Amino acid sequence: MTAENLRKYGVFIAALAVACFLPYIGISKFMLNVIIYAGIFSIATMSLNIIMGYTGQVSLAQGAFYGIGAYGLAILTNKAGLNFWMAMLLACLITAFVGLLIGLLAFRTKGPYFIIVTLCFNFIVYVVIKNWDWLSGGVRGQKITGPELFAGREARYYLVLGFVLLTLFIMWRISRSLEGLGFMAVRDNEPLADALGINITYTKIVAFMISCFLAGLAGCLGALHTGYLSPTSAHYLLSFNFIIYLLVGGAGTLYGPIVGTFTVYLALEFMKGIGEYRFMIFGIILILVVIYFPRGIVGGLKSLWKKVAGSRQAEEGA
Amino acid sequence: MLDSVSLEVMSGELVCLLGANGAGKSTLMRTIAGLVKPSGGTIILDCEDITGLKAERIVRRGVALCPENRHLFPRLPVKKNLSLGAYAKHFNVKVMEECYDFAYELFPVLRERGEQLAGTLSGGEQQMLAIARALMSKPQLLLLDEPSLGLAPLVVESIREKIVQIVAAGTTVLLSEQNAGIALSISSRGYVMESGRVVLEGDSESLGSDPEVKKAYLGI
Amino acid sequence: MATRKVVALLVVTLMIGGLIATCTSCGDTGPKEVVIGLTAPLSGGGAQYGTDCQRGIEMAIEDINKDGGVKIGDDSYDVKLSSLDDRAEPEQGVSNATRLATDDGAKIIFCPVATVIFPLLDINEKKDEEFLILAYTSIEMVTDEGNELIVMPPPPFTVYTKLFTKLAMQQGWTRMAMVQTTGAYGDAWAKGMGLAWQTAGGTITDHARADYYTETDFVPFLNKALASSPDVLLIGGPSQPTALVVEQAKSLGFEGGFIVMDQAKIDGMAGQIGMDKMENCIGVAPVEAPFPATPVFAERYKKKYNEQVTWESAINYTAMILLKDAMESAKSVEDPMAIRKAVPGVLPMSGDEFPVTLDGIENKGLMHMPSAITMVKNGEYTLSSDLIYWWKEKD
Amino acid sequence: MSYFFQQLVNGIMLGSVYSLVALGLTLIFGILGVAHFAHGHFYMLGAFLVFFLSVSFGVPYWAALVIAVAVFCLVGVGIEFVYRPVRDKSDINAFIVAIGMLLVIEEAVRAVWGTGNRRITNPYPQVLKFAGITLELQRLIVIGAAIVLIVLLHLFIKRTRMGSAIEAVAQDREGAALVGISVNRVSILTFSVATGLAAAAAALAAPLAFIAPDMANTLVLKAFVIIVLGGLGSIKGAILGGYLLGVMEALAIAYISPAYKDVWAFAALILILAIKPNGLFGGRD
Repeated sequence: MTAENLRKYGVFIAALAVACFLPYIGISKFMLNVIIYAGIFSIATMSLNIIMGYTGQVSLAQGAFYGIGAYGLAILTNKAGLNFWMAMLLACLITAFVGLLIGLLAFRTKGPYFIIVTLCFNFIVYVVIKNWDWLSGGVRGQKITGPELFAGREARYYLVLGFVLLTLFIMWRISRSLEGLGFMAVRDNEPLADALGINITYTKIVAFMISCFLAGLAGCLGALHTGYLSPTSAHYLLSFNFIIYLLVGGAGTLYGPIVGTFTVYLALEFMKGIGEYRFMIFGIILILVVIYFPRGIVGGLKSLWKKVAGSRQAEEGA
Repeated sequence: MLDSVSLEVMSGELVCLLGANGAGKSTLMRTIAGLVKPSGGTIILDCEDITGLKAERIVRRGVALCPENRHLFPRLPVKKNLSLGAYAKHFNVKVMEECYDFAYELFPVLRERGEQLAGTLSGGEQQMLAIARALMSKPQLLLLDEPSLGLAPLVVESIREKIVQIVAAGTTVLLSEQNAGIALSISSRGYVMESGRVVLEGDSESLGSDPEVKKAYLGI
Repeated sequence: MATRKVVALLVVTLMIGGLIATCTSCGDTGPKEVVIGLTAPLSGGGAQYGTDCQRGIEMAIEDINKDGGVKIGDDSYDVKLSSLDDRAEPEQGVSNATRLATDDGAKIIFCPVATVIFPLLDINEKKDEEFLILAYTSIEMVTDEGNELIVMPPPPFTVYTKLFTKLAMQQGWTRMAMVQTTGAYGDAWAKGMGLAWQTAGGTITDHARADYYTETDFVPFLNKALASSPDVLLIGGPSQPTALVVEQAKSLGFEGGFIVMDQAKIDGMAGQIGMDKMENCIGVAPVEAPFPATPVFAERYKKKYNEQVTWESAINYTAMILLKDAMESAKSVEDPMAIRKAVPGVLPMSGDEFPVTLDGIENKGLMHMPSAITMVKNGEYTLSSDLIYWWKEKD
Repeated sequence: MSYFFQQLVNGIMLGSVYSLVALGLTLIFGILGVAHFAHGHFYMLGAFLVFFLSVSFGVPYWAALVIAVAVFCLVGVGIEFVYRPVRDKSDINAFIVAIGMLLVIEEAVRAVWGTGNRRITNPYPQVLKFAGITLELQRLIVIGAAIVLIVLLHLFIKRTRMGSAIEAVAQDREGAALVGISVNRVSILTFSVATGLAAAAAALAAPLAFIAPDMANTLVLKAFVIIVLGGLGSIKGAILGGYLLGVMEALAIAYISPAYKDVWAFAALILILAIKPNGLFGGRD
């Protein structure tokens, strides 16, 4: 293994090793709970990364798709009586299908219009879930019972860890595939991508559907972990959260979504001790980060590393 | 993008700037007008250093740019566009009237179109409005960036005449053109730019007979 | 730019560092402690309601600690309240309760919103994380699921539906429109009230429910309900928005009566909009009227919080004292099941120390607390001192 | 029929507030291309300032209104400086700055005034009855004052030098710089006017309902819907869109379903944008 590879994979392997034994190094139940949520949200943030980071379309509907996944699972298991895993797969597919329908409408618009259309969609989903008592249980919400195997918190932790790794792998494959290059071409220069023969709308929709599928997956896991679902799971504030996680971590980077989610979510949880003031401080931090570090933590570290490596090379060359 | 460009324009002169697309003509114009901050070098107007001043200060000093893409206010009427042209100068009503008169005399069609929205004018009319708007601030130096771009030959010819009239009325003009034939036919001196540098300079006649220029810009 | 960036980075790091430092330092361990949890709406339309509950518990805890805490054998435990805001949203409530149970180790969690209590019933019997729910709601359904770790002190709302109907019909009102709050509580109430109303021969003219926790202007809803020309409106949710509903209905020229669901308190509403606007409101009597011990409590309360005492504070205060007695009688602060089982043994609770009376408890957790109703007539509370021992009339 | 007119008046009342808030947003978007998501929070803050002045200090209502508007014109200047570093960056950066700002404001208000609902005493609770319509005088004042403010704004933009500068910058920022308009100054002015308008709307409408730290969350969403519907940056679009949405909402409560009252606007918007991707009234792209 070369030094370059060691730098590249060393951190990852170390993190993975820690992650594998996390429940057994004496952390509290509460801490484990928080980490499970952070894992689930980082899947959602990774899903946002596909459409926003790689394809350049800022979607404010990720919270809605998270909710559709969760409610899909709940309805399929509770109302239709489906097997849990089957229901989970179907719920994700349904989410992707809704993504297709919304994508067909929304991708007719661009830039700020697209942001607002997706936000409106999220709002509609929230209000519908809140009021459609028969299907969603309305404000009361509904219960979700997972398989017996995942009744324990530790088991759910490993389940989520597995899905985080799977999603990470998918992201890695996408960023290196032809489709992924197509996504980025659309992000960087739409007219040029068009000229190169990339079907813009098709590319956006494919990216959106993958993104929705993963957001739905995160929703399913969230519902399973909480054991209870209410309209808050589809709130547009969730979408805001995912965007904040992504921007703090670094949009368009592989590890950015995970780093951002864990940093922000854990920090906010730890700061719960000082009450709601934490949001005030968080707000100021957010503004400073966006102004001075627009590429997020991972993006910032990357350029820092490049600078260091660059100067070292220059020294060696001289 | 610009690299050691040196050029000067004397008062009352019409100087042209030639060069292919992307040679740096527009950038040069925008730098003089204060839209782009230069990383080095100096711009001197009437013995005063105006380097790095903001665009609004430069207009007040008497340099007006009529930009390549016109940058009119499409959803405002023609007359409003003109009055905004004098925004920097705080003219009183009498001077404003003189300015309107001068603009309408030069381009009578603008008087007819006074209440029409600028965005609904034809391409040629829009170009006229853009030039007229730049003249509203009574500039000492008018920078004209590609006024003939995308216009029909007849319109181009009329614009050419108007430029001559503007110079005759006492305004110094720096004209940037891809269409070297027209530019050289009315200017007294010229510069040729290539990839951000001035590669040739001289009076218009000698430039017009230069074999390189002929080959590259006159298509002969 | 570079220096600015460094400064910004410094500021950010300092802020985060400072925060984490303050948070880790507050986790010091003092004498033995028992943590009581509360998940309630502490912001939005239900904030006042949630805060009233919280204050009752707080006052009880103060009294308990002044008295030497919870005494079990030779040990004594200081009581500490840990409250979290759930905005009356079930999922937030579940996450709060999990947090209170696992992180703070709370074995008793107070919750005053039915919509949130229902999901809590699904998690409070989970092994090693059990907690006793002190359900401050009048929706009897929460005890129907056979959950063994629930105590519900207020009278079930079904006590009121028939009484309210009778009182309203006596005024000659027969047409009712419903503009109550959304959610499990509001829906159950509307259903129960509708049944009682129709059984007594009344008609329901319109149903326009609104979310009392988030709406700020009820005029469009009221216009819809009033268009059906009702004699009386069923309204209710937290007191504060309910008061606004009465005020707005009167400003729209409505001259009929109001049946106020029991979450909203007539005296609390009068405090908001003035007694003169409360004319023709039928609802739960002011807490001070039926219970002789309450005025003393009310005075202490007023001194401490500079606000009028409410049922929420009075009942939650009594419930907290009840739980303390139960803990001592069960000789455990750790085992919610033992605490629950000790509750019947310490009842009844009545006398000068208690602002309200708790007479008994049924097997499912429903407690016996007498109540009283009132109707505002000529600026006066009528009927308000007649206690209703509802469980004695149960069939 | 009188029921229809009653709800229509309700809708116009709502629409007046929507229009005033949306106007500010559309001005800001037109000038800077910034999605100023914290705009609603300044509306909320305006309501709390009026509450503070009139309830805690006993300042008369109209004086409190004028003070609030004046204060918020100054606050607007401050907002501009927060946005300046991200002005020419991507849409989402400004959006995040806005989120940061609104978190700070909301928590600050919670810290000062608590989390519960508050009320400003209705200065004109007199009830008017005409043609079968019943409404409080204050509602009529909201409708009238909104019209006055909209006319004043129109005159300001069409008749004054500064107003033309705003329009010029909105339509072509580079062109404006070339004729000697200071884009920075215009952008400060715009934020000042927009924030002042929001404060005015808040001061007018706040006595009619509760004020709370989260009162403006849906309002700002709706204001965005309105300006997108009307074409981003279009003043006419914002005014018409505001009244249209208000009336639509009131009629939806009356004739379709109160529970879904907030949905129709958003659904209509998605459909309209799918057919006309640049909004009903065109607007800049």
